[in-house]
Amino acid sequence: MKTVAKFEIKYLQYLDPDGKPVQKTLPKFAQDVNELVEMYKKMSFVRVFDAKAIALQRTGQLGTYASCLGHEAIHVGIGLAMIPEDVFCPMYREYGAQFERGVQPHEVLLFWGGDERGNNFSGPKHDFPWAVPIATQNHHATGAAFALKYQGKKAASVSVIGDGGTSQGDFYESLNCAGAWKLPTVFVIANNKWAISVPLEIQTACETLAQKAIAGGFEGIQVDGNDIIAMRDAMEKALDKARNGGGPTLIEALTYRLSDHTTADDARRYRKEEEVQENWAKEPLIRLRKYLESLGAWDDAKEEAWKAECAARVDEEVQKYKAAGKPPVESMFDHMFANMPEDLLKQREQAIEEAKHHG
Amino acid sequence: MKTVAKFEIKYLQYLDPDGKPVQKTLPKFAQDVNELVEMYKKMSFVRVFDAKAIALQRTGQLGTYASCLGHEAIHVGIGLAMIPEDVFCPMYREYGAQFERGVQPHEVLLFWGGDERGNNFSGPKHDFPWAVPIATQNHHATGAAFALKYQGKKAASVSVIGDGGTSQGDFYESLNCAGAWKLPTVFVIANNKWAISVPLEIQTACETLAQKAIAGGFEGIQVDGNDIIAMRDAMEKALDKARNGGGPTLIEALTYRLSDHTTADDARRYRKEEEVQENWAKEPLIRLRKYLESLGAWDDAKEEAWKAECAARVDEEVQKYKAAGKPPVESMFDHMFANMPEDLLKQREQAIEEAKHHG
Amino acid sequence: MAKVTLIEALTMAMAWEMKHDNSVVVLGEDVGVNGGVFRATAGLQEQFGKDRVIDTPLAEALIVGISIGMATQGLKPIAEIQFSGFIYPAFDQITNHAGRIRTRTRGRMHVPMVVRAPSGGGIHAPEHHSESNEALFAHTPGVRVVMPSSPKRAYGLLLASIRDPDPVIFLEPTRLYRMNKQEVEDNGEALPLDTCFVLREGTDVTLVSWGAMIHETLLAAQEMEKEGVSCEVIDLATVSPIDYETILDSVEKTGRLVIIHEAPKTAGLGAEIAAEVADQALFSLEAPIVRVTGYDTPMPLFKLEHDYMPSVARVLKGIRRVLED
Amino acid sequence: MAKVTLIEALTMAMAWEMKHDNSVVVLGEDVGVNGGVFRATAGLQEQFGKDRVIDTPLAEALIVGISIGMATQGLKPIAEIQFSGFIYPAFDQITNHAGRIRTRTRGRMHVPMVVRAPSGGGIHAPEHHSESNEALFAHTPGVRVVMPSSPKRAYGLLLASIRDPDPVIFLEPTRLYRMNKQEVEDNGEALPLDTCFVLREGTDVTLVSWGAMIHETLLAAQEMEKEGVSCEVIDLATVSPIDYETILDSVEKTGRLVIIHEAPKTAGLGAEIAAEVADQALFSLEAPIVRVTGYDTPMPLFKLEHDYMPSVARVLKGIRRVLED
Ligand SMILES: Cc1ncc(C[n+]2csc(CCOP(=O)(O)OP(=O)(O)O)c2C)c(N)n1
Ligand SMILES: Cc1ncc(C[n+]2csc(CCOP(=O)(O)OP(=O)(O)O)c2C)c(N)n1
Ligand SMILES: [Mg+2]
Ligand SMILES: [Mg+2]
Repeated sequence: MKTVAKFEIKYLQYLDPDGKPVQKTLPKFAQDVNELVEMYKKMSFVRVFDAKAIALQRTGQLGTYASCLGHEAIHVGIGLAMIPEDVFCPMYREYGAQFERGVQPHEVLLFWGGDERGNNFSGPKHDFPWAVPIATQNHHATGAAFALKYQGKKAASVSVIGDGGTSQGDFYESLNCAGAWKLPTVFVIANNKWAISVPLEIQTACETLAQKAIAGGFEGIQVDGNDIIAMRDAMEKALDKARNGGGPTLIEALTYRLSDHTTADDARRYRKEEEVQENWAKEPLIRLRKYLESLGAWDDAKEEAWKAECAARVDEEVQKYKAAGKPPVESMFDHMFANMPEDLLKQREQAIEEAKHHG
Repeated sequence: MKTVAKFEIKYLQYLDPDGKPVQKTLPKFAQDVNELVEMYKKMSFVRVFDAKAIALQRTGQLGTYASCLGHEAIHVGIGLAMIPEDVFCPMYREYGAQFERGVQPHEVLLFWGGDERGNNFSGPKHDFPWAVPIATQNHHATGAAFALKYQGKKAASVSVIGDGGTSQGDFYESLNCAGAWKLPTVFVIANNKWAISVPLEIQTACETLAQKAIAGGFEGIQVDGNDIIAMRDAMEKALDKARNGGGPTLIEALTYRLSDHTTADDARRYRKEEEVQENWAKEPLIRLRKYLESLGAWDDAKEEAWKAECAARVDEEVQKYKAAGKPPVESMFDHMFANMPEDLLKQREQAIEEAKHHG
Repeated sequence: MAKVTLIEALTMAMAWEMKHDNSVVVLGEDVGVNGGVFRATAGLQEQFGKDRVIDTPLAEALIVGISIGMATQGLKPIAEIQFSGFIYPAFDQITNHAGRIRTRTRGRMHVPMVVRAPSGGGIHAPEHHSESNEALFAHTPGVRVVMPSSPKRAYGLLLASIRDPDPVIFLEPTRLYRMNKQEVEDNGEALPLDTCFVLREGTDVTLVSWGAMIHETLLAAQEMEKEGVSCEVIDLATVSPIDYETILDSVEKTGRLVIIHEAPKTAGLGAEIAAEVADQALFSLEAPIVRVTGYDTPMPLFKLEHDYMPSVARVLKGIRRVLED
Repeated sequence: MAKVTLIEALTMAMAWEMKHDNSVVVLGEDVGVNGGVFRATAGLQEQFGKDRVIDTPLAEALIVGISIGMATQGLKPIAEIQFSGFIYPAFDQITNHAGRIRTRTRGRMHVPMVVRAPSGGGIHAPEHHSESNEALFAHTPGVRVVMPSSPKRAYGLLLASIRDPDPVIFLEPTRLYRMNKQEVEDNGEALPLDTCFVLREGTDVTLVSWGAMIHETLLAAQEMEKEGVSCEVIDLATVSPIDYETILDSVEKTGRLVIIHEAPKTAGLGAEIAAEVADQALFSLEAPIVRVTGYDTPMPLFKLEHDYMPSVARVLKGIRRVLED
């Protein structure tokens, strides 16, 4: 039989888990030690925030929370590669990317604290809030990319989805459309090997998730998602391509969910502790820290000082979160429609009345 | 960057458009001239039926009808490769496959004549009726394949979808699941280049549709869908693999929609007559006929005699269709539930009553 | 002024708005060269180009999902779903996103999108081509649902829907697409989305309907007039949120209410109207509230389609029932 | 006899039926080792193996679509949708196929499938985890919709649903999952799917509710009793098709009706019940029919969730309104 099409999937890594460069040259941004230090600090901040959020939940001060432990390189890498004019369409744990875009930590807490005001966040007004229904965000990113192209803006959209999310039809529909229309968009798969309790091998027979791009007719690559240099580099190249009319890219970022799925989950029920331990050896912070230490750019004292600074900043944010209190009951109605229907106004009055009584 | 996965898509053809073999040896079934004659006759019957159905519609004796003109090799090829224990999940124009499975032509007419009794057709009781909502049939085939495997049956399911249908998320979800579970199922894409007025290049950026299988983690091949030998051979191999635990296969069958989309459509509005003419040169009947003629197994006299036989048989079926009349009004209710709810029984009475008056 | 069909009025409205607002784009299956399977977008691609009248891949969740993406970024997409029976894959995007983004973000983002879909039976179409599913969207917070019943109202309501800053599900009665012509001035004037239309004033019975069933409802009202019964006919038009005031005022006047719709009875919109009246105007009622509706079965294939759909005879029977008591 | 929670009763029912019928399989996201995010399927995979308790890929249309495929070929799938707010991608398969295959094929094929989904709010869950969408399925011909409100009824109704030869959407009130324990005999006895349950007899007012709101409804009835008002409390249980007879009999007795549900008001199931009563029993009514429901907004994030859900106070207010007139 004759062959009519051929494909291959490439893999990108700059730093190995021990912090040793595996390529002759690093991307330009990574040749600047100060920049690498900044990148490390950003990841480190996210981790401090994450631990605090979990602590708040454990002490009844926050609702269910989705940790991003282990995903810091992917998220900060995305955030650093994007420009404000780009449109970000997250799933539900990409705080590292969002902080970079101006979202405030207390806004993240508000969201998980059961308060819509968290979705009215700082940063680009056009960025999407967290998308809980898996894979729906891909369509928003595809539509946003169309709008950017239509409006002649030199910008792109970025969506993030999990390994589990790649089983949803929406994901493929968007791949196919973005490919057909050559849209300025980047699809990131944060492949952390688990979808709640379902491991990757139950989710799919595919040897890579990057190869899903072949079904969209465009390029997919696999990246070490624990290597922030690789992640940022891949994102920058993909975004550059997108903003310059080169169409979409799919980036499969390999990582591991070091936390429970959310605080409502107990991963010990379904996965082995050894597997988690093995993956701690590959996590994103330690390798960059080792590399920085090898360059003499980081040490224990700096680490301690930075951690303290993070803790202080996170505490401030926690205070803001707590100070927000309960939103007014009428806010449930006030943003339903620009032009409020009569009957809804009546319901609003009723709800205010009720709240007075059992308030 | 290192390469982590490689794929290629193969193409299968035995007879070229001029009826010349392009491979040294033909599959075993195709070495039997009588069998090839039978195959030709079956395709020819489908074409006679199709023309009659269109004529019925044009004269107000049938509702909207989806022609299968040009698809005869795909459909008859599928039908011949399947065994009764297999489960067939068609879209809406696979009459050639269904006739092979025992569905009667007048049942097809009943369906398009606005009568559910057409779905209560002859042939395997477990075969699905026509699926109008695009791509939903893929899930049924995947579920049926699970059931067959669970029950330890040596059988497989087959679903057919169009080129347009490959844009629907359901299609990919089923590919992924069938791949992950290694299910005994064959996905056929009847790529006839058009989805109503939308040409393939608007539908996708993919150079082949067979490559969509890569997103499911299993084999996809491209077949000349106008070559019934290639089609049947590919189906037999895929079904054999499926029934023996080898998992799913995706077959992209290349053909061309020589008709309007349905009788409600006028393709002249959106596609060039030359394109249609070019594709008439590649259609499935003529090439097999030429090959048979080259073997001395077919000639004009046989053609004429067979056409007359087909016409007679189709006429009988048309009579049966016409004799069916209008179904009783209560049949609208009688199969809603095995255990009929009270209120629905009342509605049934009401409808019978109404029918009496305006009957 | 031209006499146009309902579907021509829709095309006119889209063309007007596209001409005056560059952010309006049309997308869907076969909306381009083909002009839509019903030809609602006929000529638009020629006039406004392929950038603005876009044939999408065949995927309804995608069509509505990307429309949301577009709408939040400054465009005003008009998405066509080929038949309302194929809108279900997009239901998730409509209910979980379109109807919620404004309130979810406390007003930071909003979704000025119209989802058009031909709806209802009576045209001898294949299965799934004759669905009446407005009640599903009416039960969905945050979206408006509009169903026009004449060329004029189609023109004005579609313009209003495109201009509305929130999502509108615009369900078009296929049966009326080409049934009648009406003079429609192509002046870009929208009709309000927060009111019913009283098509006929009357004193004895209130008839509430929408979409294609307005046809049978008006015929029944004419018929009853011959018997000396004066029917008030209200076209809901914006079927969600409902303008209850007009209905309640009418029922208070007539004391009798018949609701007519093509969709299945159970949990249809007729129930909503009856319930609100049974709460707000119970003591004005002089007779039971009667619903004349489709049955709780799928729309059958077309040999039985007319047995399914409420006929003038069934509407008359309903009216006679409320006059009995 | 063991005292069990509602969710334990569900697990018991599935285990019973799996033990006695090899064609029953359980599938969904995280239903295997993890036993479901609420642990409804806890222990089932251990007991019945990976062939029968199956973790699916993350895709709801797939889960329901393949269940239909399985059901037509001799299996009895019990599909779990992780939360009812994620059922929308499967809506197409439910309405266009599950509810139609029997009638479409004139009885040749049928779909003995149960789709289970946790439903309703009140557990401080994230967005989309607290939806009440039973009315959408009630408006869908050909499917049954069941919502249990006690461990006993959960056990008996789930068994009945699994055994029913037609598709059942089985919506489970998460708020009641672990609220109370009740003695439930694990005897494989099903409860009927064609009847409401009168939980409390009364003479002054009829209260109709279902699912988790039964809790507030019963509390309100107790409260009213202190004031000398006797409330009849009806649990709809099978919310579609509805057993109208029990409701009509009750309203004819009491003359007053309050319907309580958590879902949004407009086109909710409360409307259906009110409408049917306003047709069949209008002249028995001594007061307007009152609906006490969720508002026409999405369920807000949890800081406002209790402002959204009908409280005992709101139910009492509703009851007082029908007593006024
Ligand atoms: C449509 C839909 N179905 C189910 C869920 C429930 N759910 C939340 S997260 C999750 C697993 C997601 O896994 P993955 O995509 O790998 O992302 P991860 O959480 O691992 O980052 C599921 C099933 C949901 N949010 N949306
Ligand atoms: C979900 C859904 N959306 C839209 C339609 C309307 N429709 C019927 S056939 C068709 C085109 C199908 O094209 P393709 O899949 O290539 O199959 P073909 O008809 O060419 O064989 C469309 C859009 C439908 N039946 N189902
Ligand atoms: Mg994951
Ligand atoms: Mg096609």
